Amino acid sequence: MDFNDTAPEAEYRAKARAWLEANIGEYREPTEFGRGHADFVRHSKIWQKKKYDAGYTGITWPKSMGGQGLGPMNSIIYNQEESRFHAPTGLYAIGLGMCIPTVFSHGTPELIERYVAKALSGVEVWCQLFSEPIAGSDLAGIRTKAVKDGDTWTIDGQKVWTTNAHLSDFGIIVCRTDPSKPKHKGLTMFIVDMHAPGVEARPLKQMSGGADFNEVFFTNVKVHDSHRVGAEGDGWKVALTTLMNERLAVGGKPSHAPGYKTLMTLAAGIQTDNGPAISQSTVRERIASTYIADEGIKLTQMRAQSALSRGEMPGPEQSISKVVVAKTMQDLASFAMDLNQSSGVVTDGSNPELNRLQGSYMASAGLRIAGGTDEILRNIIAERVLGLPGDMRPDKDTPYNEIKAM
Amino acid sequence: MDFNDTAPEAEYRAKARAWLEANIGEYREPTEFGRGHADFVRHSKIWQKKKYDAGYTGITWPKSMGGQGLGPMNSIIYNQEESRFHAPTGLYAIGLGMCIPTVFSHGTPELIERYVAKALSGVEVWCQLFSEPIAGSDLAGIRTKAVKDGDTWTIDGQKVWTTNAHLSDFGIIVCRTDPSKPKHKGLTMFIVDMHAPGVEARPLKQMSGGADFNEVFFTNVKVHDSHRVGAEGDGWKVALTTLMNERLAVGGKPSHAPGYKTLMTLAAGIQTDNGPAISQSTVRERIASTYIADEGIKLTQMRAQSALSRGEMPGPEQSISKVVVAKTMQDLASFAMDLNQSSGVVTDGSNPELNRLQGSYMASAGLRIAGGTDEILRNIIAERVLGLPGDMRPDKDTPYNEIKAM
Amino acid sequence: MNFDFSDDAKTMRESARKFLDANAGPAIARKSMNGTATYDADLWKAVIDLGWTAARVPEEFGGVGLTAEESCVLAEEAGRSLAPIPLTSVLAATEALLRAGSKEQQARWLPGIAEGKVIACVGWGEGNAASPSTAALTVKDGKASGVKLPIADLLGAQLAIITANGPKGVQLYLVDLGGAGVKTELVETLDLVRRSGKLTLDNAAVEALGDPDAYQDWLDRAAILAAFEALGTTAASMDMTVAYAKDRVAFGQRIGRYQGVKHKCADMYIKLELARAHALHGAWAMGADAGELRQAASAARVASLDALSFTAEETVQLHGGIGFTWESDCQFYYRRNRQLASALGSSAWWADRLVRALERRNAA
Amino acid sequence: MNFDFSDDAKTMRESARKFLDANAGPAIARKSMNGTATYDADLWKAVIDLGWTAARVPEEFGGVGLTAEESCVLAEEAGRSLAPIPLTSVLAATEALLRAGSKEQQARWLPGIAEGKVIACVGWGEGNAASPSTAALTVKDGKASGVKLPIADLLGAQLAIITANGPKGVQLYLVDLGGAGVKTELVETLDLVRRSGKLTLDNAAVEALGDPDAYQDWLDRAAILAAFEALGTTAASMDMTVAYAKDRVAFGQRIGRYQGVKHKCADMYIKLELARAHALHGAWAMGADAGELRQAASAARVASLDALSFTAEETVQLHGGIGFTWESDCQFYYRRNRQLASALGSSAWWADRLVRALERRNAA
Repeated sequence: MDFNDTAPEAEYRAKARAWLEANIGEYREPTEFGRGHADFVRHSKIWQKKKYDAGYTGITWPKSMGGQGLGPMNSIIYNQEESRFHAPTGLYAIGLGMCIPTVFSHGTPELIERYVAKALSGVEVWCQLFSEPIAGSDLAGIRTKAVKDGDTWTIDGQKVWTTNAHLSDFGIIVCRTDPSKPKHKGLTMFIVDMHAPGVEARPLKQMSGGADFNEVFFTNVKVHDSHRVGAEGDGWKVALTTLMNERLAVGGKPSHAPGYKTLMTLAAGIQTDNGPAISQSTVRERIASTYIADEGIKLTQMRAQSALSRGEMPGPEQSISKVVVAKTMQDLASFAMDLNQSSGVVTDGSNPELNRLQGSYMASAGLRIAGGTDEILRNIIAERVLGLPGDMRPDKDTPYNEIKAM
Repeated sequence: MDFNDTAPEAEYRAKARAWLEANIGEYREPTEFGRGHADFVRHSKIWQKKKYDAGYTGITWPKSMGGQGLGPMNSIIYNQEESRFHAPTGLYAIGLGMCIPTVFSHGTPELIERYVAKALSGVEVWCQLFSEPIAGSDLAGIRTKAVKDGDTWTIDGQKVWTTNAHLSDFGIIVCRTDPSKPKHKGLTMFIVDMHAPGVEARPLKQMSGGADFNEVFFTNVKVHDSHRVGAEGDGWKVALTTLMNERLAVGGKPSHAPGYKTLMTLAAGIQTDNGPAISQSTVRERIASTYIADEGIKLTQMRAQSALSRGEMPGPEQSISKVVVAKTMQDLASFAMDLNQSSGVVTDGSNPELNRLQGSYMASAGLRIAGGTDEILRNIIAERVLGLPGDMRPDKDTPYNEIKAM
Repeated sequence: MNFDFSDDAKTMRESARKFLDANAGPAIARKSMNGTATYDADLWKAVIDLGWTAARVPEEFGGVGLTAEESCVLAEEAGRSLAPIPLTSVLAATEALLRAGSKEQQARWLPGIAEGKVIACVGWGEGNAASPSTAALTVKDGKASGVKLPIADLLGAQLAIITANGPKGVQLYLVDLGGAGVKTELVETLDLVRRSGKLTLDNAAVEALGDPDAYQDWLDRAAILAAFEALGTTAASMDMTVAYAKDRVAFGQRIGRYQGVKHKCADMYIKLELARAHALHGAWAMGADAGELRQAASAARVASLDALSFTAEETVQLHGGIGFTWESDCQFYYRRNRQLASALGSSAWWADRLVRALERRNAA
Repeated sequence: MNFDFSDDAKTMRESARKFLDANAGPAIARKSMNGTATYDADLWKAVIDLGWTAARVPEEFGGVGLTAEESCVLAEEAGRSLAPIPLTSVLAATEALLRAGSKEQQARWLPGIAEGKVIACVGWGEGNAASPSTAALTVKDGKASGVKLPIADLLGAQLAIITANGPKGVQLYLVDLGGAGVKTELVETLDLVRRSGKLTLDNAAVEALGDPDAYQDWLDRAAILAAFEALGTTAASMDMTVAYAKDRVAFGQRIGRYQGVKHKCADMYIKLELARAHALHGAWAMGADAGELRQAASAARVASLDALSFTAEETVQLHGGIGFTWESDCQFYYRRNRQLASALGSSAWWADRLVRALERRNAA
């Protein structure tokens, strides 16, 4: 048992590190531009092109798709090395992590030819248009419709929780094309031009104050049938490919989120009626439980990486990640605010450590929902890992347009 | 707002107390005989007859049934006063609390004439035969059948969790009389003679080591149709009367169960690496949370009693009682055993305070199940108090003999 | 036994609920979020006209002379409706003047409070992690310098009742906010509806209000009022969640059918009713000047914060994505939860106070 | 990176599981409940013949010389199967001799352990609330008087390794259970399968095993072995519950369809896998003599007890009434849970140890 690279891994790491050292430039230090800012887009495109030219994009993709044809450990190693710096990478996470793999798994050769390389080299930005106000956890309940007339589809409806919609050039969208079929059967996936007439992306303000997502409205938007991905009615099956990729991507603790060390620092500086906070057993137990959750998830990820390094499939234990991380963040933040007594609620910037925890308290409420709620994730663990039967699904076989909620 | 008796309540209390002081005799001190012991039955019968003669049984029952026709506060007051001593009363709790009220609500005048007074005066002991191995939470799923031939029913099947079955003279039993009807519809209630041929009660040993309950086997047991309670097929409706009475009876913390004071005493005598256990914030928070749970339930019961005292119906808040009490007992016991480090598991009798907690740890696992599991009780609170919809019941309208489990 | 509010208090509760249902609630709270006013002046005027600020003030000082029970139900309804008015601050301050004030001090301040001319607020935090047991701000020769932060409803108030370290120990002091050397400014907090302020004293005149014992006694009473406020907020948050669970459909079922949802709603109710029992115990102890006051107040505070934090967090959770949007009302409960948790000493501090009270009773 | 057991350890795990599935499990545990024997002699003989007691013993002392990883997987499988044999005691004692013993001490005891002629057990509790940091039993001039209680697997053992307060502080001592002044007797505990004993020393000869540092070092290793045992017990308890939830029907559905049931099963799995990650970290730290040993061991202990207690309690609960009967196997997990929780210091004590380790690392 060890935590060391194998010889080929070490070699790849050295190569990646050398390239990064030589090319990282101004991203050696934290950058000033925030997500969504125009500068962020410009910098992202430049950096992505640099990586593309050097062969550090699509590391695990087949060479026929413009990828490097390497294993998942190479990708992990490159990302580890890259994350030591502050390069702008988030713009492509959805497109290259979810959309384009769906296109090259289910798209026609023409679509692959047209879109994959441009996405990989960062010229075109992609988003994923699945969730709707009426269809969150129950994604197959979507209502946005696409109606065919000759070779042209017309899309009408609304999507929501779309990351980077306003910065994207294209999106993959799931629409209902046959409401007389049961809900999972009448769906079809398309590629939609986000600059087409009738597409409108509006930022969606979150309760935390930020606006990381969009609502996207589609009014009479035309899509040629050649931009269909997969067969008519196969949209759910195609979407599952995308979602499988999402489940792999979602999970770990957000980088820079406060953890047990934050609490140790904070508690060392606080006096209670019964002595320093750090000496209180309640505080010490909270430090311990936070360590166990956060470090446990890190170690669990290392178990998965070890399997990948051996060329095996990781076990299902990865599925516990998000549900542990999000609730731990919320509980830690709440506990830490309590420790600060009256000032726990003050957000005036005078206590940066506390302010990070307050931010974490707001963000964690969203993290417990995004990418599968705590409840949905527990269902997934119980059903897919432990093999328990699914919830009753009274609407499963009913035509979509005849479903009555029970 | 006050915690005082009204004038009539105070008068009744004084009368009851005077009678008890004059008659309590040897039960002033704790008694030696355990539940189920023959001595216990003999003592119980003598004490019940004494109460009956003095007018302290059936306090809230109509006078026409041999009761006193008084309000619930009179009953509560008498019980409060009686519980200051150690009189043997448990033998009649089920019969007079659940069975006989069902008989006088749904039985024929002949049945009432025959059974009620003998039960009230303690001559005959009753048990309640509802649960089956296959039908616990889902009580309407019972399988024990009763088949009619002329005026005689023949009962075959098995009941379980029957308190005092081996000490009882009669029982009320729910049987399936028409398996072609949906599960709630084909049931009928009977009075069964527990000494009849074919009735066999076997003690059911619990994991805690005790045997407070029985399994009861019915083999070709004959019951005359005159001993039917309610109409054929109305068994579920009749059983609900019984269960409503059960819900009122179940709930509070078992008397003499360890509570926050036990933990305070224990913690005062234990040293940890960081000083006396009682000084540790984790211990103090556990004392606080136990106080909040246990005293909160007591205060909630007082809210209900206050409503009764005003002649009003108590609110639904009583329904939280058992689910709070049972889990609090389990958690307190577990915490206290931990505090004792290595000796937490030792049951050799050298530490009576700890031994009570260990006993509570075993008993609480049963208390979380008996009379409605934590899960069923949460369903009841959510559905009946908060008005949320019920779980899906795919078998609700299916004939019993065609039900397939999903 | 009559362990319940008096008929008068129940009548007051019904009429307050009816008025606030019509005139407050999340929509009114949302209006206050973006305004520059520190409270809703129209609503506050209406509340004064209804006599709520006068309810607890004795008749000799121009009030109605009602009991602590009426203050408790008003606090609960203010919490339920998220009303952006300084009502609970005024109720707590009134209680301080009643418990700790001299006749002269009462005569000076209570008539103005009753009439609605004086808004009074309460401050003990000092912007660090001070506990309610301590105060860095020290009074010498009737003058004080230092900072109290955050103080809910400070902006717009005329009177602040603060804790400070005086010659006899930590106790309450009166600060006339119009006096010399007194500065008030708005301070940002997680709660965007109920605004808090920073009070800076620069050799400002302060006046002792009672003694350290009176402070402790008042603190218990203030905790009971705060517990009722938290109960009201919890109930509103739970009600909104239950209504949503009855309505929202996923996978062909109303989500309230799923035990994952319904058991959480049941837990909200369980925690709420436990807290309500202790708060009611506190209301009785306040009225009866009972020896159980300390333990009832501590238990009410801990239980009500437990109910509120669980309910506010799971309210967002059970609403799913929509609950995390700015437009959803969930955020009001999520943010207010932190405001109430920090306003009068943390749950942990009160749990310790509860055990101290139990220890004292055991020793007695 | 290869953060996983070696192929050898995995092979050992598979064969141990296969053997114990066939030869141990709840039915065998039940047989031991009512017997007078303190362990199942047939099963123990088979285990010795399979070489499990020799696995970790170096070749020079008649063993196979395998690594700590093999001890970890054996402990896990012993826990999973509830095997009524003193295997985990012997593994922990072996580790003590390896870490703290002189060559002479190793030569004296390890060959017998390898061959199965010596059963060794481990005791630190003293029948009061002593923590692993302290010991009332004091050694002077190589002699000790006092009591150690409870000691799992004491009856039938030839060697006990106990903690006692020596001239240098608390450390390990060897006690030859055949020696003069040594008395052993059975003591009742909640665990009816794994029997514990009371060791009474009356001016008995004891022999120092290493020093206080070696004791601390060993304690971490013993905690890691115990964590694997707890993981195994947890997994068995969870598996039984999941199987029941797939089978049992209520209200027309298999109960595993209800989120009230399935989410609890998911929580069992979550806690189990978190604990497994830390235990594996511990197994690595044991093998690598890594500086992270203390924190890995502490985290593994706390996480594994959290997983076990939750799972054991909810195993009874989700089985409903049947789970509370004597005939059900649920009680084995419920009772063993308390045995493992008490055997080597409480979860709270280890949480504190974890934070001390983190503080030391931060200071460094």
